[in-house]
Amino acid sequence: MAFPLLSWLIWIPIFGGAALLFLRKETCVLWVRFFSLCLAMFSFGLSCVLLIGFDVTTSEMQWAETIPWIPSFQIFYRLGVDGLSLPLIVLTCFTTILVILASYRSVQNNVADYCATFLIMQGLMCGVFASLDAVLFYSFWEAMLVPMFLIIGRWGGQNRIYATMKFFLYTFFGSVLLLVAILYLQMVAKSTLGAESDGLFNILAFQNLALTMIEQKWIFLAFLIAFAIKVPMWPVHTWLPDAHVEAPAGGSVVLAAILLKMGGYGFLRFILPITPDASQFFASGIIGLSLIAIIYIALVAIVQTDMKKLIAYSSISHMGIVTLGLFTVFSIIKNTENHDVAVASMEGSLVQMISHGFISAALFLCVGVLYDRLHSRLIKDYGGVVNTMPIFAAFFMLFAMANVGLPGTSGFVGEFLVILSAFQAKIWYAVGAATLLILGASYTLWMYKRVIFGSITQPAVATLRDIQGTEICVLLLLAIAILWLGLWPEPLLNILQASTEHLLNQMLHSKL
Amino acid sequence: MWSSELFFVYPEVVLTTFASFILLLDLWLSPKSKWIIYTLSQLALMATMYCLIQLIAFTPTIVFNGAIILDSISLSLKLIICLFGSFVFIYTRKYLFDRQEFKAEYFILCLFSILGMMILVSSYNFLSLYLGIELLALPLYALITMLQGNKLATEAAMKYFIMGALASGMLLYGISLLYGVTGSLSLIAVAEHLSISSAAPSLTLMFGLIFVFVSLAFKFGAVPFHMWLPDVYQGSPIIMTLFIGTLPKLAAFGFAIRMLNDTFPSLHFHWQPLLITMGILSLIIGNVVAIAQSNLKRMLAYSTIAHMGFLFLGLSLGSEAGFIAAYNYILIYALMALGGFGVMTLLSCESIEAENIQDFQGLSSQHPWFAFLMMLILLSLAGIPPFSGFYAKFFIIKELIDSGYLGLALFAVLMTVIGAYYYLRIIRVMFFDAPQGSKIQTSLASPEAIVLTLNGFLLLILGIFPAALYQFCQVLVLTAF
Amino acid sequence: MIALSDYLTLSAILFGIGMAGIFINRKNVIILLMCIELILLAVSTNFVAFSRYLSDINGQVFVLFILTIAAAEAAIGLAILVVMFRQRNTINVEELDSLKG
Amino acid sequence: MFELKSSCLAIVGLPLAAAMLAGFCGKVIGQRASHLATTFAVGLSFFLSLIVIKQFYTHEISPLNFTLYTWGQFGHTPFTIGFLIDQLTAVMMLIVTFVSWMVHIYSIGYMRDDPGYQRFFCYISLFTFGMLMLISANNFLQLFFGWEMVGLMSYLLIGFWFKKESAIVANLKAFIVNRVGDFGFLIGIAAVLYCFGTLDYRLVFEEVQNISKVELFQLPTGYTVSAITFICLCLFVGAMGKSAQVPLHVWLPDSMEGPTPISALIHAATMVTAGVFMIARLSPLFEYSELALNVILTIGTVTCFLMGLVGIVQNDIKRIIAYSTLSQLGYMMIAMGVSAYPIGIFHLVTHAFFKALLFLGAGSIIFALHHEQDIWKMGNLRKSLPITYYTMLVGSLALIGFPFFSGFYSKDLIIEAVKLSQLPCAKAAYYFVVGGVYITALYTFRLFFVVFHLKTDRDDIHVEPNSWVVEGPLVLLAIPSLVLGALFLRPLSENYFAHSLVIHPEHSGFQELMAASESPFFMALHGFTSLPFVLGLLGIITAWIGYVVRPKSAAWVQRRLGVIYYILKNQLGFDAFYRLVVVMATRTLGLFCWRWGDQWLIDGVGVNGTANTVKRLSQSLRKMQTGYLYHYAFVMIVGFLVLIAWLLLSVIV
Repeated sequence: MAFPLLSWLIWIPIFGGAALLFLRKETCVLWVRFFSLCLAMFSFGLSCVLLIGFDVTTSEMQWAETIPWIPSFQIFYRLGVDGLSLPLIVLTCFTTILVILASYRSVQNNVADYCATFLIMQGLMCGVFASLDAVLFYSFWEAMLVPMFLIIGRWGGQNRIYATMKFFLYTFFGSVLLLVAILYLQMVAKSTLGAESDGLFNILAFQNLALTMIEQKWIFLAFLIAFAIKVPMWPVHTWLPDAHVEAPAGGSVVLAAILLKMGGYGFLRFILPITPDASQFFASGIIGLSLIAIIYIALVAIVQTDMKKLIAYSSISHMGIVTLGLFTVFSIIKNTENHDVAVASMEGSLVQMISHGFISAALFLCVGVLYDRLHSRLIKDYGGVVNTMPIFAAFFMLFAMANVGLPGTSGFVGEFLVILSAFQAKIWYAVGAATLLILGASYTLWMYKRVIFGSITQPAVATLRDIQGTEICVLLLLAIAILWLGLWPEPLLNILQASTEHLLNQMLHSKL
Repeated sequence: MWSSELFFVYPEVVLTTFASFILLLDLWLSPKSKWIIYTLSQLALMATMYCLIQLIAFTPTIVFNGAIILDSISLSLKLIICLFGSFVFIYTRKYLFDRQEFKAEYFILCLFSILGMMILVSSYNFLSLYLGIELLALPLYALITMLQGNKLATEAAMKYFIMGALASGMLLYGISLLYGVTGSLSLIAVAEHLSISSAAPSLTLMFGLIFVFVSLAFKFGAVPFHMWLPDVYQGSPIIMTLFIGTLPKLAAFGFAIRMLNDTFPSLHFHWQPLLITMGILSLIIGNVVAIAQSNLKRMLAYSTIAHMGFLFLGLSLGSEAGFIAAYNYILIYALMALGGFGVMTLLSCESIEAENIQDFQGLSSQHPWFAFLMMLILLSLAGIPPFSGFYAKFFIIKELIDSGYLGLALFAVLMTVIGAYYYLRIIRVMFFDAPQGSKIQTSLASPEAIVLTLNGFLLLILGIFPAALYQFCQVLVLTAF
Repeated sequence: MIALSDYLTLSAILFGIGMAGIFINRKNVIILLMCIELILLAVSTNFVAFSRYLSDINGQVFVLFILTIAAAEAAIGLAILVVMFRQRNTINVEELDSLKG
Repeated sequence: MFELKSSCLAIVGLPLAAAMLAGFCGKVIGQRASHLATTFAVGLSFFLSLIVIKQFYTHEISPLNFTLYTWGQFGHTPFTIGFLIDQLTAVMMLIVTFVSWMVHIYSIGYMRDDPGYQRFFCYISLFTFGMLMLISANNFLQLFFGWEMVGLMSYLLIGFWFKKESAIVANLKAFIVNRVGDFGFLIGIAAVLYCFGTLDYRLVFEEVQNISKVELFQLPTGYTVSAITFICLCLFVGAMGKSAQVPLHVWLPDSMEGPTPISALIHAATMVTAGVFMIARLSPLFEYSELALNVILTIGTVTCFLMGLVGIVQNDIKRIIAYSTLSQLGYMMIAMGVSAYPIGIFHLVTHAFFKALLFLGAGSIIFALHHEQDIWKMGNLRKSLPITYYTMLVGSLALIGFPFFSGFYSKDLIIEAVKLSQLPCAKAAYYFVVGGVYITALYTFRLFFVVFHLKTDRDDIHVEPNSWVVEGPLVLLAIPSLVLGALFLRPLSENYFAHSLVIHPEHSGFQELMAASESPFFMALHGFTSLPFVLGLLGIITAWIGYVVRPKSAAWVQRRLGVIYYILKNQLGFDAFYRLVVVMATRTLGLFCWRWGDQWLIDGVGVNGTANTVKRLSQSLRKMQTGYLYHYAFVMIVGFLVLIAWLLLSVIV
């Protein structure tokens, strides 16, 4: 068997994080930070190895590992990556580095716990993206709630209890339906493949399972609730603003950058290939919800007075593009029979996911930088920050523009691809999605104006010190990522290509 | 000598001897050497376990004219009861030693209760079954009252006693009816009678069945026979809650297997809806009412009810797979309850009984390790992977779905969501709230802390490798049936 | 000749009275103990009657055990009662409601 | 050996490199190095563009279309970053680099004491880069890239003085209004991709004939929209945003809050003409949509006329010039509408110079008067700022289209082209266009007279002399404003743009015009007899009388036409409409969605409602646990009875 790289990616951070829990003395804070940074960097290095060794020409699972886990039920510890999960894994590892770096300034108490929780969460999230067994997937999926729950609850703001409870229960509610759906699929698999088949909980085997329309519809709905909550789609999005507002900066970063992507990933891995006919049946509904998310949520974002809430709503709005891109595919095929466009649409969604990971992370870190200094997230408490923090303002501007979807930043790529292909489905889809161009600019830049521009009106702002050291480092890393992805997304698109095409074939292959 | 049938109840004999010896010894021991009582009690359990292990090779055997059965289920349950009993003793040691007057009766009566459990799980006729149940219960009534002697404990004991007596009265009435219909007290005879008569079971038999099931449900604390449970859990001293919350459930599981699998398998069609109904009601009442509790013991009592509801859903399938899942479930549940009450026991000391949720405020900053263990346990109780509590639930839900009870499975998982709320509330209190009140001194190097750590991590390890326990249960159930 | 059904009816009535007594009585704990004894007696009647009817000795053996355990139970019950009385100066069932909710 | 590809890359890349240098290392290398680097880079770009255009003119090189790298792929369709260098691009490059260069030089003096000196140079260099990207794109993606890039730089530069509340309001407004345009533009690009399957200009232009008859969709009324019309209209919405056509013009006057060099560079000479350039560049598409051309013509006419009117009543020197820019952009759009692309580009070119000149002149006045912008607080500056006076005069005359000045040639050709156009709207448009000449003259010379000639009683105007870096560019810009028209006419008549601009034979009526206007001299002479000249002269005279001879008469007219004055003063109510209706509606809707949709319905009723229901249920269920033994026993017995009843029922049934 080949080197178990994926297992390393999952377990090294988890064990490392667990080990950190024992370094609780206040005196070893520096060591803790250093050690956790090393761990995060090492994981990122591993993910880069994954990236380099990745064969972009095939949609097969790579770096696959299979070990029996619960043999009585044919449940396996089964890992593998393809073009859909690889970028997300890299993103996860990248984000953890940022979070650890960003905590250098912002987190001063319980540092060991903080870093450990994030590292453990990193491992679990990699597990979500790498697992190919449904039970394994579910285990990682759920387990990941716990560290996030603790992060929001322990290091969060005023109303953190409500927020973290809401977050946990909301998502937990969705995931139990996922569990039932998985078990139902397993039952179907058992009757078609036989009880001894090793594919009873294999996600890839689920994808080839014949299902009747009625089954597909119910499974679709169960999956949909689970993943829609995570994405989050309108109208099950209300946990996100609360969670974001209360979470510490690092928590918000991971939440926005990766957790939400797990929802999108669920769509790719479960809903679309497993229930293609139901997806087609419900596609217009999902598109409707996506468009509502884009427009309605953007409108809501405009009137926010809390920076984090605003960015949180903006996240929801941008994730609307992701779901839109995934579900316009059916319409595109029906309309044009052009597979290229459909592939582009899905790639657009995926790029949007990755790019949103960078951008929202960056924006939340920016708010975190401000919050560390003034301990306020309210827009009205700032104003004229550029006078005291010019470097920060420059970074913030870049990220704000990326959020607006300016060409040359990563935010543009996904939106561009999705809108272009949505047009081929129905003009109104594209028109609806493109309103984000206007509304997104409105809320982002209006916030930017009120926070950064202007003369100093609050005395506290005059005392601000500009970012330095680790903060610059973190924001610089993100800036590079955002610009690179915006100026030259082709390598990413190349990685996605084969797997997306494969997914498209699965989606278009009726199971009836 | 080994050819004697007595050999097969050798563990019980050893345990009885030890218990009686300790009872006598206690009279002569000075208060300073009370540790001997503890050591001897542990030794008694060790010896019993040793003897039990010796018997593994002899399963299955039916002795004493069919009164006692020694199969893989009963043997394994006995072993686990003794093992968990030993855990319980370890957890309670400090609690008892710290008090002014050391109550040796705790160990003695607990040993007798364990004896009752052992008899219960290996009983193969109604007489031994009844004796086991009574032997299990009677010492507990006494213990609850005498340990602390406060008003609540007495009230709890009284309620437990009256309800327990009522339940055993109903069991007896049921047994008498079954005896009247079948002419035998042997479980196997009843089963044979039922399988032979092709016609619909007689009314009397049905009455008998219901009476027996009521007492079974009572032992588990399933709705609507759960009323005693919250009061008893809350009113009892924590070390008694620890004991009542864990071991009798295992014994009750043995009781359930005897009834469902050995006695009434042919009436599955009739008793299945009963179990499902009770399971559903338990899930609702347990989960929903737990939300409103401010006393942790009471909350865990309701949580117990909810868990029993889950267990009943597993048992209701009546299939081997269902029993395997249920067995797995009860083992993990007992382990979780042991850990949960164990943490509470360890945090309780001379003056403070850590039982209100407020008492746990800010535990993470005072006792991070205990808070962490408690979190593991609570997450496991809530059924979050990768803790074993999840896989226990998972197997039951899987069996439900495989048997076509999709709606039931859906209902069960949705109830889990409600359940998650109150477990999380404890985690929240421990981790997110600022500490209040005095700091409790507990050393991490003490044996009880080490065992508790083992207990907590076992939940995690069994979650990461759920196959081990499942296969263990599978082997046991399959060889027994 | 008294038929089996008569015995069973008697025991059913006794059992019913016992049960009813437990939840109708709202005053005295001692009455509860008595009701429990009544239930056990009803069961014993049943067993003896069946035993006689079936010509099987097991039923009567069972009754002996029941009697023994009933004695033990009564002892424990009364002991708890005594403790309760000492603590509360009452044995009123209605006042036994500190644990609830 | 002249290598077009590498020189093109150099032209585009130099400003970027310089901007990077000034942006990242500005603090390190200091002010002097920053402005030297950027000015030198842009200057070099200018000279390279000069070589390019010369070689095009002498036919030494042919147009070049090459791909730099593949940006990404759309399915299997590659999206590339690539350059198309042809005559049109060369001309645009020349203007952009030249004006930019002038502005760079000018800014060295103008921005002298500004704390954001390096930042400023970084921005304008970066802007130059973006503009060059825009004009040299060979596909829609890169066009959009440049389009947004210049939008961003415009945003940053308008808000350059970020402490000024009005500036940061203006830049936000500019960006968002531009985004409305971009919205249409993006949809247009999507439509292009849908219809043509590619974003490459060359492939699109090759395909356009096959697509011209395709119907995209049917409106509910039964009217079908042809694909080409849809594309063109959407793209034109983009152009309306960037080139500030009514009703998306509102940002341009406000953008004058930025530093004056910016107003000259971005909001007069280059960026705002991007929309015009885009239409010209995409002329092969627009030529196939009669409807789109009519719309362009109409919008252009409306902008041209109305904005000129508004310009008459403004008092801020820069705002007057801004409205004049709007009006002139209207002229360019009109030219596009009547398919007179070469003429439109011609006007673009001449306008770039004289308008940049006017702005820089205004800047020099403002600078000299310590950032005073109200024309009524100026007056009689003729003596104190002689160079500014004369260069402004050149600019003003060019603007009103006085014969021999550059503006004359381009504007006169536009008016003639409208006259010759066969479009249904052209007849009406003609009157407005001609009328516009009078208005142009009126507001231009109102400004001119008030600033330079109006006698003031005040002595407190302290005028600070300007340095050579400020005045040098004025002179350098005045020269082309004077002569460029005449110079440009020749290549125009020789069909210099034949390769780049496509004109449908049906729309090519004006081409004879160009052929006829071979001699600039005679054309100018002829111009003295034309109606526009008369009207222009009339405008000057009106201004002379109203503001110099009898200053009170203007006030009198203002009183008599109170309502009209009020409307004009308030920019025809566009701002008020957007502020009160659009913005308020959006915010109200947002608040409604948030308070009622999210907080009340989803969270309140849905999420917390469920949680509260469970809690209430919990409270009521817990009351069942009364604590009374007899209730416990009762429940147990009832439970037992229910089970019995159920079982009996099941047995019986």
